[in-house]
Amino acid sequence: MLGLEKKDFQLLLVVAGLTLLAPFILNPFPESSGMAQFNAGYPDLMQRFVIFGIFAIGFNILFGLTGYLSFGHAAFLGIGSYGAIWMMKLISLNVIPAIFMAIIVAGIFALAVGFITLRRSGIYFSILTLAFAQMSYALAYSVLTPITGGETGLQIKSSDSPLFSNLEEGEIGRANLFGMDMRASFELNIGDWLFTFNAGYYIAAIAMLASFYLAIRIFRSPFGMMLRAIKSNQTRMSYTGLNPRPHTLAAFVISGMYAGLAGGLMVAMDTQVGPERMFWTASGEVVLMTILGGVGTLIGPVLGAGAIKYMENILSKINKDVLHEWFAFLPDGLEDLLVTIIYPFIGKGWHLTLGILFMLVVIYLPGGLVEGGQRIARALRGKKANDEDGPKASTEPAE
Amino acid sequence: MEAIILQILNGLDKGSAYALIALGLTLIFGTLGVVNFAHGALFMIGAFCAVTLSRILTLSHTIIDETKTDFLGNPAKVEVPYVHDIFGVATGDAIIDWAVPLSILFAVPVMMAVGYIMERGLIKHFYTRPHADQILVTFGLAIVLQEVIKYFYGANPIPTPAPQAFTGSFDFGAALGFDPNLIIYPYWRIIYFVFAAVIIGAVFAFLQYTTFGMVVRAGMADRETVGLLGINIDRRFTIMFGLAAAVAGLAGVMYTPINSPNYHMGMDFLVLSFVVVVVGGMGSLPGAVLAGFMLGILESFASMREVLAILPGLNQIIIYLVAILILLTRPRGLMGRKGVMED
Amino acid sequence: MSKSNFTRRGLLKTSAVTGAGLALPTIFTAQSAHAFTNEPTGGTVTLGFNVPQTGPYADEGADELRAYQLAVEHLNGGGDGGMMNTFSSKALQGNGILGKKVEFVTGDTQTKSDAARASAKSMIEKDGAIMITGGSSSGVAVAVQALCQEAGVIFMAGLTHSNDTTGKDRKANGFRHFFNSYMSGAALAPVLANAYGKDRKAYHLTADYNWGYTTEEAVKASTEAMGWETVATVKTPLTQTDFSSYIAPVLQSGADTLVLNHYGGNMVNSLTNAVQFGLRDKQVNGKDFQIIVPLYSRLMAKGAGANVKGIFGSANWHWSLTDEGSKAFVKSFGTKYGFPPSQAAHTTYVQTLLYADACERAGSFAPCAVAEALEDFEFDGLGNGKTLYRGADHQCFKDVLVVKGKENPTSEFDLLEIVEVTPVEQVTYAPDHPQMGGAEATLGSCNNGA
Amino acid sequence: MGILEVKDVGKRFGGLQALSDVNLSVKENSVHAIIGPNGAGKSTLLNCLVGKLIPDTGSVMFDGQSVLGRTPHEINQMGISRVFQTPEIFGDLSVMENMMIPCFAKRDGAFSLQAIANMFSEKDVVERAESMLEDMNMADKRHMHAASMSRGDKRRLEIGMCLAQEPRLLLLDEPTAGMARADTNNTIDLLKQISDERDITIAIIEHDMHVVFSLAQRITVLAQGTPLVEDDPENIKGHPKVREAYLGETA
Repeated sequence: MLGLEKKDFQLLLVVAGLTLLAPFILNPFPESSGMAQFNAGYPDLMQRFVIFGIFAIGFNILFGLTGYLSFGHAAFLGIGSYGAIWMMKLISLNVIPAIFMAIIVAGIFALAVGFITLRRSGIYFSILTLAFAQMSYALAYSVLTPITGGETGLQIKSSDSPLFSNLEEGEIGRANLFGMDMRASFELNIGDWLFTFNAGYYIAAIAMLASFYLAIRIFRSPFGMMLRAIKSNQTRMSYTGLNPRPHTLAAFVISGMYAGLAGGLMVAMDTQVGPERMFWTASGEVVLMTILGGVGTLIGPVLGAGAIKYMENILSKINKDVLHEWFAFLPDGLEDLLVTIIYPFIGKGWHLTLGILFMLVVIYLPGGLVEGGQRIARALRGKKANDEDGPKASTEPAE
Repeated sequence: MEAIILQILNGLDKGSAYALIALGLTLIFGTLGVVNFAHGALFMIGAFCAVTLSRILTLSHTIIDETKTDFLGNPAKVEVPYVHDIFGVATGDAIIDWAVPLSILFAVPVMMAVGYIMERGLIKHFYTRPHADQILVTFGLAIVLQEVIKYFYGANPIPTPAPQAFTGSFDFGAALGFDPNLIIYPYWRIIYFVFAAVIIGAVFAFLQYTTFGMVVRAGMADRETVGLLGINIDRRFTIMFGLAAAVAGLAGVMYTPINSPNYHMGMDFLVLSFVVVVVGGMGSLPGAVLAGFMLGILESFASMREVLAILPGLNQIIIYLVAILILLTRPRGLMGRKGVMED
Repeated sequence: MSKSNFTRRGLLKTSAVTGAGLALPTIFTAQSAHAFTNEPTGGTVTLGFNVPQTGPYADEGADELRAYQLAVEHLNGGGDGGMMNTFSSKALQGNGILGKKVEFVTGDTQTKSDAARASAKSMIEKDGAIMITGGSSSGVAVAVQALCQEAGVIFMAGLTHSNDTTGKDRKANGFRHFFNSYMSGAALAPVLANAYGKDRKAYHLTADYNWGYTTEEAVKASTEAMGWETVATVKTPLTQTDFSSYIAPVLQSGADTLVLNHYGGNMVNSLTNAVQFGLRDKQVNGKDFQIIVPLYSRLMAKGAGANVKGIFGSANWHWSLTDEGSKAFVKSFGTKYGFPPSQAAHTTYVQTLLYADACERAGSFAPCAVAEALEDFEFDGLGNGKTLYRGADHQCFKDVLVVKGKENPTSEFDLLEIVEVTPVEQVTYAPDHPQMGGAEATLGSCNNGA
Repeated sequence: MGILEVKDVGKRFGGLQALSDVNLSVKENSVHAIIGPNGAGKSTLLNCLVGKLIPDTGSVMFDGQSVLGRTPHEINQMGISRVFQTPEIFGDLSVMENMMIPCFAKRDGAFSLQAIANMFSEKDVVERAESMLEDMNMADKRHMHAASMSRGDKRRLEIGMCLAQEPRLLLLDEPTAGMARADTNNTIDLLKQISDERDITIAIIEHDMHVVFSLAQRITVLAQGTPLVEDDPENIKGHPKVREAYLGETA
């Protein structure tokens, strides 16, 4: 189906199902229960899940297949965002041209950066990409302020009147898709549950499904095979008459364009860009997402992105009062004790939980969350790992 | 001329901080083959050793002073450090004043212990794992360490001044025959530079002239062979990790009077020190030191307003720009060996 | 599991169809049931407190959060009422806002505009917050203010000092109580001229981003108007930690005054470095060398320790103020938490009260109605004397404090002393002042959202 | 005029003259062996032929075109394939994938955007790779993880990968080094079969005289970076200079 093998097609269907039904899946708890704090089915976070999913999928095409660890990928996301917002400010508030602009700008920048950085490999490549990203960040924050807005970034203002728009005087333009506002939502109230279906989310979700589909095609294609061959043995690659560098460069540019798409979608969903989107910690974040989920697997990066964004947005919002409410049914002493124990890990301590999670995953699940899932599935099936699984897992990227 | 001499001094000073951290990173990478993203955190913990010691020295009991009032109009509580009770006010104040230098004695065993626990408890299990795993697990550890420090000490920088005797600055200009006040340099920064030079020299001498060091150097070059010779290289590597942790920690202790320590100072230094290590060439100790000083000096020159007038924003990117240029002309950094972390 | 009324949806539930089965889908648009974004329909109203909880400004964020909690307590009739007793407007009854109990949600801005917007959006979309407030930097304030404008909720800025927030980036739904770079310059210049003379050569080190630019511009303009000469201005990267290479050449330039247009960690480090270099012991042009820090905060002073002694700067508010409002606030804050509040705490507390009061006076939570009630509102009793929330740019105009690092602090909170209270007239400017974005700057029209 | 002409090649590493005045002519469709004691410069010479090293002096012509200054993949695309001392294969890929890659390289060249577009039409490549695996008697191993095979199989796969490109010159660097006798004989048989059945020139660097004399039609002896003799195998066997070079080394 769609040029995919059965297993891959099933995976695509599962991902499509999860993505399209996300408003239900992410809001499992009734609104009035204390657990509602853990609901993630509101538009902004759902959008972030899929957007960072795209970013991580793209990063994985480079890192997972070729083994080249870019430590400056956030620069492409940021530059894509700047491209998109300028498109909206000047040309049209429609998100389609803005997103295309983001992909193109990021692609061109990736081509230039990749052309230079791919002369080196290993950690030397990582540091070169880091250097380019940090320079982009530092310049966007300071001397490029006229173009980037500096610290305060760029937003659409009432004084912006794009070429193709019919805004009234003083009206602040909004991102739309042929007139449909990205923030338009349809809310479904079932008993104590409330589900939000947001236009922007579904556009981003479709973009992610398309990206995911393309990623499967790349992974399974001879081109993907070439990239894995580069990771496996560059010497043999050269002595087989293949030039590794343009192959890697192509992967780098594709990966940069994925980042640009993510950046463009971020602007489409939320019309604002700031330079810290390009800071090295943002680049580090996508590395962490990919490794956390499972490098070289198809679904891993999406899971990793979801896990990190969930913690950042849900865990950080739990404060002491919320904890006290949760444990209010306990005797006072026990309640206070529990709150005291848990409090350092939530709210302002969410970084601590994140750090501990990384360590646990790397120590016990070197294959990331995907490996965790596989182990659970295997345990459920009651089957022991047979020998065949070992080499196969690394030959063919697992789902 | 004066401006240039001054910036060379600045560069040496900055460079010694970079070189010290890069040296520790390279020691760990070269001996253990581990990319330690938690190295910045060790630097930070070192700095907090100084904070902790000065907190210990200023441990106080409160007495109510009826003659004064606090901001709410209640009788004021006055904190009296125990050292005042024990040694008297003058000696007690002198001890508190000397908290930072005293912290060196305090930090060495603490850092060795931290290094030992880290190596035995965590790093040991990652020798054979891919570099990406090492980076992630040590990065996770760095986050955990800095959050723990933040939990106990807060996010705000904590002033940790040098002893009174070292405040003020030395007038190089007057000494060299220029007009006074043109080339001045703080005493503590001069001490920091000398300290860094001594540490760097000591590490090199240790590796060069002791049997232990020779074995470790051999292990750096070819771990398997040394293992085959029946030498317990692992135990030595543990000691090396402790040593590297101590170097990072001491660099942190001595840095506290220069900039008030805060919980994220390690992260701030981490990226820069990695750039330094890579520019120097992965695994090369002299390379790390050389690159540290070189980037320190270049950074200082790029911050001169005469330079910025021509190239605005150069100070923002100089280190990265130089790193790119060096890596493009010298594939493995200044003194890197072939095949180290190239795949 | 205990019941929580934290979310809007929880509130919605009360009006939702009871009984089993599928309720009819509802689409929220401006024309439907709700007149404006997150209109509270139950017995409570939710405010969103968006402060830095991680990153370098986490301590400042924690202090803001303390003040918010205190404000909520007072609004709901708890505690001693604090500034509600001294506030010139008596609309607040201590029974919540418009009879609805005040609840709040918190989020982490991380001092990054993306994260701050994500957190604010989650409060608006998930928790049904009707007002967002907080923040500890101008980048975040401008980003979140723009978001609130789009979403149709009110934004009550926390600590943001850049001119841009109510200058070129001003928004109809955003309000700032905190003072700004222009006011710092205008308040400082006469005091400096008085203390250090009119014949000074100043050397500026400026953080290389928007806030730094506006502060440098403001201080430069107002000191030059007093007769000072600006020898040089040098931009320093935000990520700089060691400022030695910027400070060392200062003496060579012939300058006798150093202005540090730095905030937070930058200021702590640059000031520490400058003092280390012994600049303050030097004599240049026959005058004692001086250092100036245009914007002070207590946490910065704490970070820089003894280095701040005798150094001039400006502040929005200080707990040692003796007006009735300030005293009442310091008393209730100090009683609850055991130490005096910072200026960030003060501004966030006041912003919450002002918002609640505006809702009461407007008789509505609708953002446009609240905005109208706040515009050109004159009040007193919240510290800083008589204050005007100017309608043209949504900036508060009030007295500004010129402060100095205290020589003999009695506690870790007693680091600054007030040198002069600069009257409001002296720091007032025209809404279309060139430093404020000129004639082009516009608030746009207010947005009720939904 | 041979297919490979090496003229006056010299190469110096610092103070060491690794090669000097090397002249060599490999006749088309022959099997030519290059032998010599350790350190004679055999591998250096090989590296000069495939573009890994650039000689300081002299010229290397392949089929009338100079190879000097070209990168390894360009030289490979001219028709020179190389088999390494330790088999260089794509260990993380399956055997079938290993075989497909040279087939792609043959079809689409070193790299082109067209090649990426072509990635959706792989049928002909798959067929070709399958038939190559048949030829190599490895069809049953096609789904195996290449790194998990025995050394002999790896060698066989590597040779198969080289042949899949239909090279005109196949360079082998000690192909039987470290192999058991049985594997060595298998390899000899395989190479014999290749040289008999295909239009191909084989140049082989070898230590093992058993291999050399089983295969070679012409032998060049290298010592201290210079060719001593070039002759037919039967003349080499008793050649005094050769004996001296080898005995000198062993003594």
